[in-house]
Amino acid sequence: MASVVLSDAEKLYIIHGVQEDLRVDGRGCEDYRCAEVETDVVSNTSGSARVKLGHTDILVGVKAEMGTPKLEKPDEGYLEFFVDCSANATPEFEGRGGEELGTEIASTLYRIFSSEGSVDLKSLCINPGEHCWVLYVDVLNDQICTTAECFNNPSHQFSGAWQSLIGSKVLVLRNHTGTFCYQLLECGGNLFDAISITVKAALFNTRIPKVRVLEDEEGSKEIELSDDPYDCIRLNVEDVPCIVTLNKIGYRHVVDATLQEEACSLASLLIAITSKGALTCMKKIGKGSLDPESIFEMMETGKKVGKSLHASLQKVLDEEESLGTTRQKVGFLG
Amino acid sequence: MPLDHRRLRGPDESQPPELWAAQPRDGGGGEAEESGAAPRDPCALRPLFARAGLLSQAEGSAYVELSGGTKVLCAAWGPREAAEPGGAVAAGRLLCDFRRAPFCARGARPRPGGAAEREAEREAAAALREALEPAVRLSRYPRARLAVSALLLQDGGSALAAAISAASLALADAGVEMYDLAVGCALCRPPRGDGDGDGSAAEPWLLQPGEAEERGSAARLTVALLPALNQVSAVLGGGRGGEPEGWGRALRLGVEGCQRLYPVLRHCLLRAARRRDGA
Amino acid sequence: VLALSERPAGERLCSTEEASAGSGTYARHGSIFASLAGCLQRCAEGGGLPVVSVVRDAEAQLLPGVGAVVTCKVCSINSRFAKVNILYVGSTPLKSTFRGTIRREDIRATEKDKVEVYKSFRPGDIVLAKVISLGDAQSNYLLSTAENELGVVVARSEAGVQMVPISWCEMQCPQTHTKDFRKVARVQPQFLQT
Amino acid sequence: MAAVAMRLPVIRKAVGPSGPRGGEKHLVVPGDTITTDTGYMRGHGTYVDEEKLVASVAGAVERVNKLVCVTPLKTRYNGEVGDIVVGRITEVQQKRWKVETNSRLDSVLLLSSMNLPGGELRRRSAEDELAMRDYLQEGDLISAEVQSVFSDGAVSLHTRSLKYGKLGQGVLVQVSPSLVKRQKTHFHDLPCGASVILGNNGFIWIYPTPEQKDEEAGGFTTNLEPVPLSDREVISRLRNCVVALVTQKLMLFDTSILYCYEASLPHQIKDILKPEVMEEIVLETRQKLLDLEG
Amino acid sequence: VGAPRPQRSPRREGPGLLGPCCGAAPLRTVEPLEYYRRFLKENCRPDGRELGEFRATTVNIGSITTADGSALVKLGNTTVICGVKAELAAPALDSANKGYIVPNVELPSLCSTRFRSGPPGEEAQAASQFIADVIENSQIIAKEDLCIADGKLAWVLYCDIICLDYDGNILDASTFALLAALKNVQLPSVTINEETGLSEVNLKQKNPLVIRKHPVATSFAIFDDTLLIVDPTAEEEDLATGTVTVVTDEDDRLCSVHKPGGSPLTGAKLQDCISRAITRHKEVKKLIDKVIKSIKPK
Repeated sequence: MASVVLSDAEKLYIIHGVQEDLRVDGRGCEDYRCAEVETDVVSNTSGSARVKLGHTDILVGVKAEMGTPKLEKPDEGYLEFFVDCSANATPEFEGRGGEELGTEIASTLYRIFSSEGSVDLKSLCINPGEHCWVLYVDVLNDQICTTAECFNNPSHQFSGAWQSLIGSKVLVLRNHTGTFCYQLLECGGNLFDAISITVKAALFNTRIPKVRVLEDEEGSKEIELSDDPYDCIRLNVEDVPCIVTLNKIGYRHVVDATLQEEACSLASLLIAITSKGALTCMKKIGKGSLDPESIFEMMETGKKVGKSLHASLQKVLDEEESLGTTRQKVGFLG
Repeated sequence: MPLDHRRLRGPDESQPPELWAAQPRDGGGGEAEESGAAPRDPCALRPLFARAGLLSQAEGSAYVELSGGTKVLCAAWGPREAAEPGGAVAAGRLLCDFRRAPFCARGARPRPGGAAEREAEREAAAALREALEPAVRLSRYPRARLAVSALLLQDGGSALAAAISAASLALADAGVEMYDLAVGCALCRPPRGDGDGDGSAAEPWLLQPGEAEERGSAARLTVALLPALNQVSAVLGGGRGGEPEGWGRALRLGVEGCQRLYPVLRHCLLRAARRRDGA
Repeated sequence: VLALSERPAGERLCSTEEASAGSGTYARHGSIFASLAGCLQRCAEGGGLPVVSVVRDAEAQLLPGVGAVVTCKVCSINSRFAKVNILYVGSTPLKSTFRGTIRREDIRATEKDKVEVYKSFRPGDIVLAKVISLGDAQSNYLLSTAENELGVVVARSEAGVQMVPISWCEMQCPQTHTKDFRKVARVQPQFLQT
Repeated sequence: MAAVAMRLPVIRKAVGPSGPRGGEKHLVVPGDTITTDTGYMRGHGTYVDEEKLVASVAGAVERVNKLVCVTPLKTRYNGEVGDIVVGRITEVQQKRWKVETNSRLDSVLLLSSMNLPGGELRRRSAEDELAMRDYLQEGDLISAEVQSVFSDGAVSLHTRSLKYGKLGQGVLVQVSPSLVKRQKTHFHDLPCGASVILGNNGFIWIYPTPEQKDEEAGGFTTNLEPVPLSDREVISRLRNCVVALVTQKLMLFDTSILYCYEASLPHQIKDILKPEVMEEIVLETRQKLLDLEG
Repeated sequence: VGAPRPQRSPRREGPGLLGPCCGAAPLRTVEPLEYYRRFLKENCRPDGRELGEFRATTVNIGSITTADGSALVKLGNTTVICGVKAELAAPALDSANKGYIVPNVELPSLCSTRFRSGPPGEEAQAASQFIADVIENSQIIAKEDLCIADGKLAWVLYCDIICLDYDGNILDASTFALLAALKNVQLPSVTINEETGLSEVNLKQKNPLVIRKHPVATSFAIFDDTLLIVDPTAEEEDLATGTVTVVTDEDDRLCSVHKPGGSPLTGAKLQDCISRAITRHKEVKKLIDKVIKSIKPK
């Protein structure tokens, strides 16, 4: 996990603050930072979203491609996750550490979003055993991506979909140099929650073209794509969960921890909660242990916070949709 | 897929005979009937057999077997010089490795070294480290690394939980200073026949499910407990959504299960210590 | 010293008011717990609280700590330091070696600026040394031989014969009678065996 | 009560980096020709190409007599002798500590450049060398002064004054060094009830005002008593004000921080970070500063 | 189940010159080769064995129920497990009437500190190749027996041999484990449905494999270019100047001689190895027959 090194006194200050329900940035233990959500930010994807949570900045793109269903589940489509924790976001991501974190997040996402009853995988099936939609979900952790060198760094690998996007960023940079003159060297924290919110928003935004299966006399099947680009199916994201990470700090726990707070937490509990308050996944992370009673408390908080998280997210998504094309896009450089 | 030159490869494709079984549906159904015929006590623990100190090359070792077939062997190595001096000086590092024998599961033999297999092993190794780290006094081993290797010989259900118990026994057997043993216990929630699980109070969680129960479950949970300190060192679970209260009950049941398993592990360690002293 | 029954790691032994935590134990929430599986010992000294500790007879796992006397083998030397492999901590063999460094200024207690590494150690020598620091991110264990009892205990001449110390800074080959410089340890009587 | 606020992003214009007497800056990007007049001397951030002086970094052109430099708009910290910095120990080495000060290269603090516990001035012994981690260890924060700058730009620090030394409880905010205004003193006990150290390197340290002056700095025993809630509120508010100011690119100095603090008082601490609130209070601050200029 | 040899209780102490040579470090860690030579001079080994003595050998069959056949072999401390999984595949084009046997030896990090986790290292690859050669040369199973329908369907026997405790001589232990596991294999009967052309498997009806030959490996370590010691431990293998492995079958025929480099061996010495291997074969065969018999009755 990306982390910062703090002095003992700084940690103590944070821990005492949590005890008094006043965190360093003035929040209470159960407050989220102000989040900004925008969808449809990358044009060449089936769906995309960008979420800024404090300084944690996540961009998710979903691409629907046709594939063959998995052997054990012939009547379902599936999701694939790719997480790029670029070294630009935090130096900790450099080298193998980033790769490891990337696969860890990807496997957690897989566990959460592919679990039964999250996304209706059956709706992704085109014809059983032969064709289905595969949703490739690319997660790009895009903190602090405003320096020219980071785009030109050949060692930095972006997955294919982002390549064009990077080019446009460099252009923007060239034209409005003045707008990027400062950089707040502060890192975000709470990667899991932010990613899950973005994934949900991107799935909400995803539009899959409608297809028809045509069968001729010999029984061979042909797939016909609808000509109308607006003729598409959308996913029902009602049961798609969001992750709420509860960091145990001192004797209490906080939600949406900053990187500094994460450094003070020995153990945290990651909970996936649906909008109805059902828990679909939980996992302890960190070097420390938790006493059973505090886990119960954390689950309660997680449910409560998770529900309002879903409510706020849905509100923003609906608001954005109602504004339609009248709203000016900010995009990923705003 | 890149060719693996380091292993002898058979034909490109092969299928387990179960796939071609005369009445595949029937075979599966018969099994379900078997487990369904005698509804088991959900709180029953499968007998656990544990033995520590049986390997010669490892500094500490343990073997845990759950009746029903799960067999895990673990080896532990005490402090060694950390490979890279640049790492944290203040505390030691715990390295975990988890391997699944190619013949450990029913059905198709996974290709060793295949991407899916590597991913599964990596995830299990990470879970093992999460569960053990709080139990080990790493601050006592500055500049050093401790290593644990687990090998799953046969997966009869609750494998990760058994591996956690075995690994903590192996560490204790190696003389590594620990705050407590980490005891693992698994649970699963069978799918409900009528209507989907809405998390009502009656929802039964089964302690230490067998392989068949695990395969058909709607949700699974693995808990690890440090019994003397009453601290939970690992919670890992997922599946079909349920009320947090339901999961809370499962957690309570799992913690209780760990506590019930603790005396067995404790006894096993003492026996090993006595054997060692006697030798 | 009173040996009681064996205890596994994690078992609560007593409260911190009754005793203080010794080796193989730790204190938490006012209680003392075992951190090793082994024999419980309670040792009362003077008027203070008795010390409880858990002792493992069989091959206890040791790490070289600051102040420990270690036996090591010299791997390489240069003008600034000698690199060694630590083989023993006290009289306990290590399961795997740890790397250590004896810097030039830590070879001897007096006339530090006149010390020359190659007149003190040669690769292959067996050296008794004391751990002075666990080192930092770049270096490993820092060792010192700046005591009379510390230094080379076994060295071979070019003829491959074990040499005999003839002074605190010289050793002689019994076969060829050539003399070689070493920082020789004053070997305690109990080790005097040939 | 759990509070989750989500919103759509809105394009916002920065209130503006132009300080009280800012005036229009001559901004260039790499490759821009600054001048074709050969009478100028080539300074930092420029190069000569076919008798033209060309910018090699994006930033503002500065002229000192004949010397032309481009000060990068976004930069790491370039140390100058006498600067006050706040830094974090990243490594304990033999006879020195490595310190992260947001420079391009790690800064160093030599064992000989610091006051030993108790402010003793004596020769450093071998014991001191082995006990270095007891004085300062990885992660510790210090305030220090730049003693010298090496030819490669690396900075050597010293803490040989009771003002400097290990920092205790408080909050660090990291900002761009170009937003910290150079002043006579960078240590301020603000009247609102907390103190700040405005490091020239952009590390801003906000901490409770110590009761006894000389004990806090330079000492090695840090006060680990819980900071009272009232002090915490002030510190958190100050922190958010600093974040608001730098987000809107206003220069940081005691008065700007204080004005911003006053402007923020009608809002709850956590609300300061909301974009519209930030904008509002920073505008107010700027107005006050302009009024002050008169 | 097994037939351990009577363990020689109190460990024989070495020749009386093993006092501490320096400070606290005894000879064994500082000068291990010298330490061994002093034993070998007295015609014995530090673990109390004579030079030609094997370690206690035990075998346990069928303990892994998820495999179609399995065996656990212990040779002193050295422990090896072999699990056989049978799957169905189309035969290779150039040998339409043959099935496959795919042996793989794994030396996981669990069995010794000398191995890292990750893909098989050199030693594991060499051991896999050795086992593959033994299978090929000894004709332990006729691959034709594994064919179900010519050119259409055949059995693949994946034989995964995993070392659990590495204390030398894994080739002997692996060969033995493979043989014992193959003897334990029960394959379901497969028929090809004439009408549909599809294969049908009857999991209820199972048949054992036909084991044509019983190859047994016997390994020797060569000390100081001349001295042969049998069934070396890991420490002995490290100090030895070479090793040689001889594989024979029940007809006293030589299946394989494996001598990976090291010091040269005279013809007479090799002959000596072969005759000792033949003797060893009889012991091992007796043990395996006894074990098979003991589990048959049920």
